[in-house]
Amino acid sequence: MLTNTPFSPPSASNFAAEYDFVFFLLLGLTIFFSVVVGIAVIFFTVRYRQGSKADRSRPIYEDLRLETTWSVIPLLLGLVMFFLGAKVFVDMKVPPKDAQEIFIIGKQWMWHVQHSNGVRENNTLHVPVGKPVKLTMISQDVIHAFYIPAFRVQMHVVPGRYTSMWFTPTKAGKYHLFCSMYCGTQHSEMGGTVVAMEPKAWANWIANGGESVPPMTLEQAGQKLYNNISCNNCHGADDNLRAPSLYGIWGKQRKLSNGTSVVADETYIRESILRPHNRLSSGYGPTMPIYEGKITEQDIPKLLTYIKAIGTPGGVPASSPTSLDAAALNGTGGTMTPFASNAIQYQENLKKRLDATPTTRRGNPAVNAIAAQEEGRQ
Amino acid sequence: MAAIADAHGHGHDEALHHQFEDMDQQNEAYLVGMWTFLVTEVMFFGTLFIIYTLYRSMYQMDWYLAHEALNIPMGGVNTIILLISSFTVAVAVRSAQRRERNLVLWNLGITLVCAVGFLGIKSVEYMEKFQHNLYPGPEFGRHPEYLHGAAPNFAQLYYGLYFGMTGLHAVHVIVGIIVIAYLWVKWFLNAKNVTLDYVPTEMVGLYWHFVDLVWIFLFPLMYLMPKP
Amino acid sequence: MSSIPIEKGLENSSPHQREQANYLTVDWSLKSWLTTGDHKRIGIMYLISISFFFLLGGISAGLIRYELTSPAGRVLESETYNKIFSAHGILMIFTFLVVAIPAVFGNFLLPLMIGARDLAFPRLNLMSWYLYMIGGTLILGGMINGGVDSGWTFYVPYSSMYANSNIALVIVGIFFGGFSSITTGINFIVTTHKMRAPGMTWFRLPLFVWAMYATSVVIILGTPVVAITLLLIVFERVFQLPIFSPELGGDPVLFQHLFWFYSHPAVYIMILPAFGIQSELIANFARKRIFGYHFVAFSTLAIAGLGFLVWGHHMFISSQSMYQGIVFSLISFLVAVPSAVKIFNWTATLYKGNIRLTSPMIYALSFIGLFTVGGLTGLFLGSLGTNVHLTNTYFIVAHFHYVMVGGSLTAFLGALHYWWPKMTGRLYSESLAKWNAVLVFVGFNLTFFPQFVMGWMGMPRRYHYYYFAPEYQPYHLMSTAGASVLALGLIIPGFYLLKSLANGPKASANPWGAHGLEWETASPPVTTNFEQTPIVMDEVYDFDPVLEHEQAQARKALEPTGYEGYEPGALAEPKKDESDLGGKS
Amino acid sequence: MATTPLSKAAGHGGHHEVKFNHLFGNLLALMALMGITIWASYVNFGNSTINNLIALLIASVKACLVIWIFMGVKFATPLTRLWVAVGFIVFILMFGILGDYATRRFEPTAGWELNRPNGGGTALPREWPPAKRPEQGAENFRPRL
Repeated sequence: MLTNTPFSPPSASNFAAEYDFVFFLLLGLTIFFSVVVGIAVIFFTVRYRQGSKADRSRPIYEDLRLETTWSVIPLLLGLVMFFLGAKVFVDMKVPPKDAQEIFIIGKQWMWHVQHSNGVRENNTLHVPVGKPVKLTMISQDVIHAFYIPAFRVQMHVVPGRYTSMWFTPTKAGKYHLFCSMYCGTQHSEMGGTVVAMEPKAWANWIANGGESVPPMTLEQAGQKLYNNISCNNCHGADDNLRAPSLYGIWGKQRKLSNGTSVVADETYIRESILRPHNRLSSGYGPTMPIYEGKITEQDIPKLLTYIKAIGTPGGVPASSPTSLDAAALNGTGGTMTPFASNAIQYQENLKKRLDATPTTRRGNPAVNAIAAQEEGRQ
Repeated sequence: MAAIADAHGHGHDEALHHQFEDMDQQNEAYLVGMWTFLVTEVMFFGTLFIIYTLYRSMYQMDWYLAHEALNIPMGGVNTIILLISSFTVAVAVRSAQRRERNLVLWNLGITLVCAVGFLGIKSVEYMEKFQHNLYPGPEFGRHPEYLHGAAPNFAQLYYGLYFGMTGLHAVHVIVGIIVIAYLWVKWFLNAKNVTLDYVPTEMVGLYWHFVDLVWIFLFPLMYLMPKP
Repeated sequence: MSSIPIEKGLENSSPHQREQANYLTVDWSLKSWLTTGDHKRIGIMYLISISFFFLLGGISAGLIRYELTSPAGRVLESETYNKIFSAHGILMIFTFLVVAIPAVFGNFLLPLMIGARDLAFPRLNLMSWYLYMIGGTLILGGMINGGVDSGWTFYVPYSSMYANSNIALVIVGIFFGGFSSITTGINFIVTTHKMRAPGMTWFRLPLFVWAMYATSVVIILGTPVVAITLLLIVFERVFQLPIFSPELGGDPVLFQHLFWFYSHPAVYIMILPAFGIQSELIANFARKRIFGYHFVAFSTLAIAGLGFLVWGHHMFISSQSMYQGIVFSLISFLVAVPSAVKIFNWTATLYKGNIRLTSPMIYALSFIGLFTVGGLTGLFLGSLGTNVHLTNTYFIVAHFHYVMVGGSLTAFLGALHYWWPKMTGRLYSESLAKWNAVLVFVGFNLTFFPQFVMGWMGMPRRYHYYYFAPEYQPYHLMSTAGASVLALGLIIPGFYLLKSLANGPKASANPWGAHGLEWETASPPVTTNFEQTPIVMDEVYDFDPVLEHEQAQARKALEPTGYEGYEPGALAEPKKDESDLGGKS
Repeated sequence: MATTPLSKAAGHGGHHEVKFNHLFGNLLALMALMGITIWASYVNFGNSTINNLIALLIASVKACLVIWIFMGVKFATPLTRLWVAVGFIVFILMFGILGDYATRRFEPTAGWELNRPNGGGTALPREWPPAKRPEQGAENFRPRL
């Protein structure tokens, strides 16, 4: 199709063809109507210019049939276009079950990526061709938007809530990654590259830790962190007096102490780690320590992955094919470095590596004060 | 729009502005104008009510607990005060139509007293909240006992809206006091543009009724939450 | 249109006395201007002030275009660039587009068109100008003192918690500007309802009045929402009163809902008046009653009403619920229909007309073309799937510039040229104006068409640098080249219009031979608009193309040289007794 | 002149004088309704939604009384009534914003079908292919909805 013209962005995902069809259909409509209206205007202007000898007898001023015609035809065309567009949109909104989950954390002004096997990267995203990828995204400060033109996908990355999008890359190559929602001074430089790799190459890449050596898979790191920050002291295999068990809760409806209920999704669990007292599980008191300010946004995906693993009945084991780590794809098994000696060391290392471009919340004393106040409350 | 030419010829229409043909047209123009202004006010407060509805549906329990710190008797007394003042304004408008100057002065006077009384009680309430560190900001929740067990974050959201909505309402009350006082002075001085024409009084009345209207919703929503 | 002759009672006066009677020359002192209640003077004051803000907005646009010619920027820091593009958006939207046509032409023409002596509340009208000036001054003050770098959309939490610029002051300025809009809206609504001359029924109203009415409804219903929403940001920045803060459980997306609840209708505040002007220009220069008057009038109201139901189509990818997105997309396609109806009706009006290609008409015709493209590309963004890729890119920038600049600004220029003789009593050089109109059209397309391609290729908006994606540079270069042409086209009218004030020929009451009450009074009008309240006896746009064609042929034989573009014989003041020839039986 | 009641002087019935008893009766009604609101807020109806509805209903009735009698809409022209209505209608329209929040929880999410409380059905009926893996690199292998 027209997608290979120099005026088009590369088409490199499963959405590109579906999307481009709607786009070019709309483009055709646009050109058609513009040309029809343009020609009519020029033709009438020339023919009925003042002083021309054209016949002006019996002019029409109202014509219900004509009005109805040109109301109904655009309406019908519009409905067709609406339907086609909505279909693409719904496709984009419904990720397949076996999608490889990757966590994206946006902050002023960089993207941080966490793969399920623990590989982290900044401002680049390596994805395998032919494999659905689901991005679970959150922002640590302001609203960003994750935009890959070649994949025709774009989604806001909102603070305080996980948003998601998915795609299946179809063509290997390097593509632009942009932050498309204005986010502050260096907005235009918040971006990087999406590298779509052949599955073999990708498996190699991720097994060798990408550009950094992965200490452990995301789930293992989550388990370690879970124990290190003492979640396991209270949240055991069964509900106890102090805390509800986290086994089997993922995606379940949870009764809250205030009578309402909520689905235990990423957003809720994140909220319960950071500010547990806001939404207490039914039957439990506000005894859990507040972790806001104590663990970083980058740590939360680890805990989430772990809680998801233990929270899904039948359990998705950490190295199962669905979580698609290196071992599953190239059949050799990834190399893991020894676990970090202790949690403090681990967190410090993490901080050093990840906060290469630290974000300061400038300007607003309120926010700093709220943070300080939260600390003071401990 | 019956009269076409010679609109200024009517002897009795000293209060008629040059752009209108007759008093009838002028009066309705002013009333419709006032109502369109009140429409903007409805949307203005309406936005806050939308925000309130959303957050309250999200954080019912915490808001219920947070609202327990409010002083219901004071809110109730304020409601009574506003209802009475609304009544006196309505009577003042009626008296203005009948050109009973003394009655207008008395009723507007009572309204003024009520309005100032409302603000007085409101400021006592505010003082109490400030002493209990219940105003949004870094100091919020310094005294957790006044949160009645509500999650501090959501309670802060509640008090953000509480101060936002009642504060904006109070600003409207202050504007009302200024306008009513101005009108009172005009009546006191027997100024022709109010004594010959009841519409200025009626417009002030409409404004004051609207202030009352907002409070009619604010009071149950802010003070009288049921336990979820 | 038959009405009581206007200059009755003045026919024996000397030309000098007659000149004194008009609204411009009735008093020369500055105080008389600053305390005037005259809607025409307030319109002129608005014209001067919005021109100033437009100039500032235009300069910032020029800076943006110059900066983007290089992938690594030319002269600005990123922070400055962000402040410049925010300034461009805020100035152009809040101090120019929302205000321009209603406050200048609505103010000036609405009472004239319906045969009223003034707007219903002249002092409120003056207050609205002062509110506008206070607002504009605060906005400028904020931009000079610290700047504002959040874009005109002020998305939280960036604007409320992270931005380190003077957002609070600018928002307070916008708040004042909003109240200026509201007072104008109230005034127009009441005037349209209550001040129509006898015989001026609803369906004899010129379509511009319909458009102003619909606009006013949108203004008074929408503006308070954005006013309070933006004010909440100020509260958060100044008093730490949190409403949208995600830390406290607030939802930043709620801000977007409330913001677009106004800001989508605000698009109609900007474009509906342009529709009104468009109808006037097309009808009067095709010299034919507008095709489907009722349809055009009702589609205006339909757009205003439906405009309140589509705010969510700005938020398809902002993590709004998918179902809500689908509903909004559907309604967005519905709202496209009344706009399409208007386009077709204007085109159909040309059929069997008696078209004079004057400068306002060239603007009107280019409006049809540009708005068609602007409206149709809106479908790309209203369609859910295509929106995902195109939103937040230059495609959307191009789309709304086609609607706002190609629509509103073109209509504004057309209106300025059309009613300039009425407002000032002077004629400008029509041939220069014609060429300039063509220049604007060419420059505009050159500027914004490449941006469609660029957006389709994925260039995000509000980017300062694109050194990592240099493939976009050719389009930026084209766009900047076009922008300089467009800038030229916007500067030239300033010169010839001002020159006409100094030494342009004096205009007669009806230099275009147009139809409508405003052309029945002197140019410039007297202070009370009409010596006596007119009685409207005939329909609006009551032209007869066939008869006019014959008349024109006959006149051509009599006086072959008219002042180009203007109705021959209706040109200059001295031929007073002949000035009725222009167009009416 | 100044002694004539304005209504007679204008001679057109552009406004209507409200009876004093009318106003006073209205005040009493408002007071009574306020009392009921406070009382009702302390009664346990078993579900707080009922309390909320009662409170809002009473507030709406009170608002209508104020608008109808105190603000004189009872005697106003149709034009005025139109504008009274418009504001409240558009205000109610604004509640459409809440539709977003009401439907958000039904967003389709991958992999939770089995754990959903409603027995595995997601918001949208979906069928997933058997575990057969499609050819790598094939476009659009995902089944249509």
